Amino acid sequence: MSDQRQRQVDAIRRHIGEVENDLVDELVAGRIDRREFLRRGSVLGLSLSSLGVLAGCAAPNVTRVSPPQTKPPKAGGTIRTGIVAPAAALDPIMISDEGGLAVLGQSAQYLVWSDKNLTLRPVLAESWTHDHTGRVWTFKIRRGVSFSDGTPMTAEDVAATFNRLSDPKVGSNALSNFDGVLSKGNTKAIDPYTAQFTLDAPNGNFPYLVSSDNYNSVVLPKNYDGGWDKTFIGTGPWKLESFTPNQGVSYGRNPRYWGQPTVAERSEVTFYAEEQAQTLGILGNQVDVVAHYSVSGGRALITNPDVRTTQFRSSSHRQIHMRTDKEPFADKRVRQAMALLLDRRALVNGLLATKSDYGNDSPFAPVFQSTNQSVRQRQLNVAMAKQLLEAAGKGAGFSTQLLTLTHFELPDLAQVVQNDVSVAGINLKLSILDPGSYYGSSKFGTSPWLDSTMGITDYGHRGVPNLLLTAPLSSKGPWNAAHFRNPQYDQLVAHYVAALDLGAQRAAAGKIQELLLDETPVMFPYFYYFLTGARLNVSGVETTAMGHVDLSRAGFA
Amino acid sequence: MSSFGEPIGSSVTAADSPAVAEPTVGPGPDEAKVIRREHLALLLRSKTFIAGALILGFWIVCAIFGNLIAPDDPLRTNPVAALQAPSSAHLFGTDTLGRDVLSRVLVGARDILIVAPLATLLATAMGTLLGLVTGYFRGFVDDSLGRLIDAILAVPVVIVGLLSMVALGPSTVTVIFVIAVVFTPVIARTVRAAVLSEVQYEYVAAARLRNERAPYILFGEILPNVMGPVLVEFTVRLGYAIFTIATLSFLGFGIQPPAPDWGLQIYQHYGLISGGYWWPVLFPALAIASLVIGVNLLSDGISQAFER
Amino acid sequence: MTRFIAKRLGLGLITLWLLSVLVFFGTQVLPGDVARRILGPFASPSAVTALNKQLGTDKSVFVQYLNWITGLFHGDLGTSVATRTSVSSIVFPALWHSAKLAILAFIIVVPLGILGGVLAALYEGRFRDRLISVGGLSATTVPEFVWSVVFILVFALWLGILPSTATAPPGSGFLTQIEYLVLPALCLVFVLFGYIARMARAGTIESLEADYTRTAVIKGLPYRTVVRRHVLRNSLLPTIAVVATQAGYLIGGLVAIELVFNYQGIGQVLYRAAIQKDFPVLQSAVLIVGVVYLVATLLADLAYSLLNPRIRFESSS
Amino acid sequence: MSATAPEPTAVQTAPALELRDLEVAYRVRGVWREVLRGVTLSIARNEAYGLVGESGCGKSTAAFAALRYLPRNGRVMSGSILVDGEDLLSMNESQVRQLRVSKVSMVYQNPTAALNPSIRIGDQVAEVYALADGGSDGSDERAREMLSKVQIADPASVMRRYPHQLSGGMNQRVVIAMALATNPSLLILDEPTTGLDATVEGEVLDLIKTLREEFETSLLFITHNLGVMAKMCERMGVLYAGRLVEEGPVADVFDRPSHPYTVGLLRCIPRGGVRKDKETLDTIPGFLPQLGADLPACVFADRCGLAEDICRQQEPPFHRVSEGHCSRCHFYDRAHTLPRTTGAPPVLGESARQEPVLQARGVQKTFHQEGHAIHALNDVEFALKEGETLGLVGESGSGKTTLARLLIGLSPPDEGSVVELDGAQLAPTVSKRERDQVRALQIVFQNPDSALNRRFSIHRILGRALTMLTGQRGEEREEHLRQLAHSVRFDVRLIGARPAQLSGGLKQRVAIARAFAGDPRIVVCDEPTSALDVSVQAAILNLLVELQAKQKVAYLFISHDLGVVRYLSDRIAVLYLGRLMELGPADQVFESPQHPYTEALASAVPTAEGTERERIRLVGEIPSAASPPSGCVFHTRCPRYIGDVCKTEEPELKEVEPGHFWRCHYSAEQLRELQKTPPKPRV
Repeated sequence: MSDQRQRQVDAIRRHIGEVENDLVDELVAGRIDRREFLRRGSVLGLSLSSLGVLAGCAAPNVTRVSPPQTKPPKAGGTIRTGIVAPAAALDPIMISDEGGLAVLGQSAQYLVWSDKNLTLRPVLAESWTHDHTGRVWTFKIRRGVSFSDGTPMTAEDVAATFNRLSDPKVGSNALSNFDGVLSKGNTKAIDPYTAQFTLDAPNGNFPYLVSSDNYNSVVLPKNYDGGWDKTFIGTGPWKLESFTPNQGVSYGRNPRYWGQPTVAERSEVTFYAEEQAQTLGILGNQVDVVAHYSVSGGRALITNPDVRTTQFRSSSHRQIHMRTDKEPFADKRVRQAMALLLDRRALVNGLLATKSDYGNDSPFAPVFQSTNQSVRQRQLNVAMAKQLLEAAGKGAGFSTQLLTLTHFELPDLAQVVQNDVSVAGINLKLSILDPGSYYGSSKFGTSPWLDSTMGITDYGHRGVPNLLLTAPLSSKGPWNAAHFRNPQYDQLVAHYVAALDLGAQRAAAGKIQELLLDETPVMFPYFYYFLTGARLNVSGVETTAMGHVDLSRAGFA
Repeated sequence: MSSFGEPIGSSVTAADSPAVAEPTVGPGPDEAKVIRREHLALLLRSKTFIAGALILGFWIVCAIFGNLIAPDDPLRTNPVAALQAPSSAHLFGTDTLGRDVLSRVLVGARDILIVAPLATLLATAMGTLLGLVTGYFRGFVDDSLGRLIDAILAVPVVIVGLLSMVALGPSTVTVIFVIAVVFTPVIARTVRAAVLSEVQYEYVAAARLRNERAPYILFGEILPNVMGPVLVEFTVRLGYAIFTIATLSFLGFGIQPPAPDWGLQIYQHYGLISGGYWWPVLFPALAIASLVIGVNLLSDGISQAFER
Repeated sequence: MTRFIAKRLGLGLITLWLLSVLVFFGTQVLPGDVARRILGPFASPSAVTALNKQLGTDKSVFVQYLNWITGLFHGDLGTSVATRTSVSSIVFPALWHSAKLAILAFIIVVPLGILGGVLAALYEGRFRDRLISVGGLSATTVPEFVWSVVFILVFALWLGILPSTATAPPGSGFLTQIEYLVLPALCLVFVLFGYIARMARAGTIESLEADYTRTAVIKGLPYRTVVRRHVLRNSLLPTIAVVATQAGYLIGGLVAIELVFNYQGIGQVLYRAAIQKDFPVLQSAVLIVGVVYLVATLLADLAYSLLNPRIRFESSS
Repeated sequence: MSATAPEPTAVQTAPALELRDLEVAYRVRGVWREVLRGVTLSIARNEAYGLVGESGCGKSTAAFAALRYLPRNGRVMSGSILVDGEDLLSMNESQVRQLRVSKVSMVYQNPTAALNPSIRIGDQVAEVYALADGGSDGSDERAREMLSKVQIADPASVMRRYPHQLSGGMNQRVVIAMALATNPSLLILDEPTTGLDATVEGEVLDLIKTLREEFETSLLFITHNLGVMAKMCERMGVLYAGRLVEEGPVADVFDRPSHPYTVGLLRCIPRGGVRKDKETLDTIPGFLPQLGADLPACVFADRCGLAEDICRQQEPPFHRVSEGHCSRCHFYDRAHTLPRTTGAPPVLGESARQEPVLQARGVQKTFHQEGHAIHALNDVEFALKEGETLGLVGESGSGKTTLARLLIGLSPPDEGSVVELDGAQLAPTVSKRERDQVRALQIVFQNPDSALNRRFSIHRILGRALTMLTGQRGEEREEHLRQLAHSVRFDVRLIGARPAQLSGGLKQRVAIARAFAGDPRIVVCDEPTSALDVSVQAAILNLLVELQAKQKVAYLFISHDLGVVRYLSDRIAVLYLGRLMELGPADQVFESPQHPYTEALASAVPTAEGTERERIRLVGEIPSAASPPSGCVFHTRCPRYIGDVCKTEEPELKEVEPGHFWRCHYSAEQLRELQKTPPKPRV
């Protein structure tokens, strides 16, 4: 590498902190590849320019990922997009479903955008830094941004937004994310263009919590008080034209938008109650884009020549929990046996038409960079399963109920599981409820989900494994359907969350993965890909694993 | 009142008035058998009846011996072999979980052929009871029950089904219950009409004139005379029951997986036809259609025979 | 006559009241917690209780019923807990959608059905009759979603001549809307034909066998005239009533079709409301469907008695 | 009467109707059953030809064949039908239509059903003209004329009305108007007055008579009522089992019946004021053969008292008895010697007890319809002694049946009405009455088909009645059941049969047996024979008399047939608009002086002798019970109308002779005087 380049590098390395320098060393040593370096760097708040320079010192053997070459779309036209109908009121604070956040994302924006590679891109925040402990995070807010109603956006609005979200009385849907991380009133506007977060505990991944991954965290005017679905107020590229509940929204360009104007003239978003109908919609040319489709509902699209499918990994998955405190799963050998009986290959290749990663019975999806790849993948092994059952005194098999809900491929998964375990004489009785009945009150004792002996639950994508490690598995986890109580595990998770540098995170991850493989309170059969369909003449659609669909750059060839 | 008025007089020449003439049968107890035999003969001569019986018969056989006939285990999933087009290996192809569609269609007859008749039977029983009571005791009972029936009828069948299924949780038992509840009023109406015309007959008055109690008059005297309409109604309702059950399954509130129910199969796969995967949808659809048509042919044949 | 109408109206109201009770307490037994349903399974309990209080879903059932009814009397159908919009803003557009579909279907099926029924009656017992009545009945009892699926397969995907959804793009003209509604309407035609034909057939046969028809024939009237003037006049009366009773089914009974065609009709509203435990929508929507049904039947009765001198005069004299 | 009509002269042109060896069969449950077995008859122009016979003999079939209008399951097997000499069977559809338009038309019973309920009368009549001369505009005008021809007072308004708004009689006039509209050469009348009230029947018959003279139409008149036949026709034919067994001038046939069946028929009907204590009615043994049954050479042989082997071997030829009078019987010359089947009348000993079994005082019944009250019964009172028969006569709406249902407790009387059994007030409804009261007071309904549960065997029907009324069980009950069956002459071997398998007579016997199951004191007979053929009717009447003699049971006998009532009753009560008009010993009621209404009623009845007295025309329709006339309810139609007194004050029910009451302002003497001469028609 040239001296001049080396000088730049040193110059930067002198200004950045310890953690950042470790990262650079790892890169130079080739312990992480360039992509991961960029991702981590973005989290730590290194500016993209300096990241670019530093990335230059990556070990030569690292292959560079080049973005797919598609010629830019022509301006103008109306882009028609199909999404799953929002399940509930369009209130940014309350939204909890994919349809809702997809709509939210059209006209409102986040401080930070977490793209499909989980790399953070500055949006309303220009840059961010943290103190050495990782407790205090400071964000520089972009200048010259105004809401669609004309009022300029400042750090005041940012502070108001996050204090609102972290206020238990408001009962926002983001509370579960901020729980134990950010408390009400700890977000301050230092000056009109600087916002500061003081966390309850150190958190290396905090920027994800103010990014699109924490989808409720769109920046709203400080005086916002409900009624969003009348105005669709926000700082985004699109401006509301008309909204018909249960039917759809149409947008025009936002004349006050601070960034590049949208490629397409207008955007029409159509809600589909049934994924089946959505599939028919794009095939019948009723829409140009389906923001997100599942293999179960959209299999037709995968093979259809008129539709281009773009896919990327996500941490969306299914959890098959087994009550660790109750027969027949009290004995961990039984749980292991169950996991060994799962034919994951068949699931991935058949049920998910290969659009999926293998799950290894822990929340550490391949997509997370902290995931410890060295842990061996659990494979189908009927013989061992039978031995384990024998040893656990269940050689003759047993029978219990498998509970799940009518949601995408879950009923199918349930049937496959039922079928897979039957070889060991295990008889699962299926009970398939509608979502409302399945989750019930979501409180222990009054929720089929949390009380069932065995059940399959759908978990959406998360940018970081943190929540997935605590809520469903830690002793006090509110979603701990497996009733898994393991102090050692809780400890490991605490370490992992606190760990700031990747090495430490990987180390902790490894231990957690091993422990979960041994205990197997929950089976993670697969982490499926995020699939987006668009008609051939459409390009520039960007989606995130969270379910956001950015149409600002979308247009027709 | 009017019906107790002056001689109707028509009976004088009833025997040879040109509306289809009936013989005045002379004495001879065995005549009853003769009539019954003639009815039967008529049934067996009616093509619709035969056709219906054959179709229904076929499905009944499938329902009973399905697992023996079926080339494959209708429940054995094999995701890797999902959605294979019809071939010599799988005549009707395979579904999303790689199960043999033919086998599922054959065995699928079972659930519906158990649930539908049971439900219809229950509905017919309750409906007949209701119809008898409302038709015989007019006044308050009739009015109030009538209103209630109206109220129920005012809500579309599917919605009532939907609500009850959500409320009671989907299960075969619930399906039976729901269908029964939904059909009872309809049947009650028909029976009530029949009863209204029966109570005009003086044998009812005659019964009261020997101090018979209402229950005996209802079930002992009137019921046997309205069995004809009831039977026809039953067969017709059976068709609608299949319809409704299938619809409920299609909405995901009927018979539950992994049961190879036809409506369920369509529900699980209809989104796929657009992708050219028509076989997991078409064959169950045809199955439903054929069964329904079979039942209708049958009921049509029966009502024909009894009208003659 | 007025007596008659008043009586029917009175009864209708009682029925409505019963319906409201049935619906309300029926929906109350639906499992699942409203706020939880809105906030999703992963929302924090505190949020849930807060929302329940805000929605009033924590009050006793009876209080809720009273609130609802009083609301109805003030023309307020309540607020959807799912979309937080007024129920009327959801239900009435949907109602209009369903109505459009229903009307189109009726326009096609009623003449067809009556024609078929009369033909069947004229050829009673012959092949044509069997074909029409059995074929019709079968078409009726083959579930509409089976038809929808088949029609989409054929017309939308194989032939590609008709859209696969029923919702026309916003602001599209009359004809376009029709074009989008053709397929679902066709399904309805299949479902209704047999039913109407059956009634028309029964009525026609009855009056074909009546003495007055004999009189007409013996007068020496040409057969066509006998049928047109003497038979149909009486035979089609019952059919009217039947057609009307189908309104209830058409408005709200079409869940399956509306789902397959992604049509925002009242049926789909009901379906979603049921799934989402959106009580206000569910209750009001069901009630409105009930009203539609009762009004339709009332109108039918009126039409019937207006066209039928026997009733017209007895009630007046 | 035959003097009034032109004598059938040698037919110069072709006869109006001619049937030659006509054979017609119905296909019932897949089998062809013969209805007409080679009928040959011809009706000359301007001739009135009557066809009598009992159920299933094929009367109506013959009629409809003459229009080539058979039911879907009927077919002409052989023979020919000629109308004005044209062969009907060889015509094509349009020719047949033309024929129906111009030459033949028909009137049948139940006129209200015969008119289209949803078309105005005017249009229905006009239609015919429109048809006759290709839809000319004058048809309305001509319809009005025609309606006035059938003596409809206000044709204009009637034309604007619908059938259900007119009375049966009125509708029948309309039907007749339509039938005669195009001046047909042949008018077929199939039981045109069955089901109409006596007075109305009389009017319609008169009308037909006058019109046919005016229009010079030939009549084919079908009836089961010999009286009507005698009144209306010149020539008659007797049908039995699809065969014409006797034919000839009405007078001849009635005087010298030359076929055993005809003889039997004539003996069956109570004539010349015979009474139950004088002689029993003769009956015809056996049953009417069922449709298409195999019959011996002489179809009547099986039931004939004169039958010998020859009757079964060779079919009797059509013997000529006298000019135009033929009989299909080997022994036509001694047909009248047919032995009687029934013996001397039973002895009806006067009952010792004088105090009445049943006592009714001030009986009222009010129905409420759509707000306004209808007084179906008004202050009715009578007493019934043990073993006596009270005949109850009156026209529709007079309240006969209401009274019956009220006595047996099927519908409760108004408050204050008194009905006593052996001096004990009876509860208003049967369910509240003692078992002994219930069993003491029973009824025989008009129509056994309706009165017997068609699903049950006779055994069950009677058995159940015994169990409920007498509380008997097991063998005791079986024994009693056999006696019961025997007492009504019901063959015990048929005990397992169901009603549908029995003939009307047998069914009525069962109904009677059921009424007698609990040894009743009083049996209400509501038109028990009006649904039956005359031969069967006779048997039933005899049975009733016999049972009365045996068991000292009292009858309340309701009938519209005055002949029957007179035969059976000791006393007679006449009802009009729910009021008792006259009540007295049978003979006195039938002889002058009688209440004007009774007078009119009696005069309206055609008798088989044909020797009827001048019929008294009653003007207008029976008023509706909803708004009865002021004063004497009969004043609007009374032929002996006095004046305002009748309008203003309602006469008391006064005793004019010992045991003879009536409700009229006239005294017995006045009426006796008046009734020497027929009243002059009121306008």
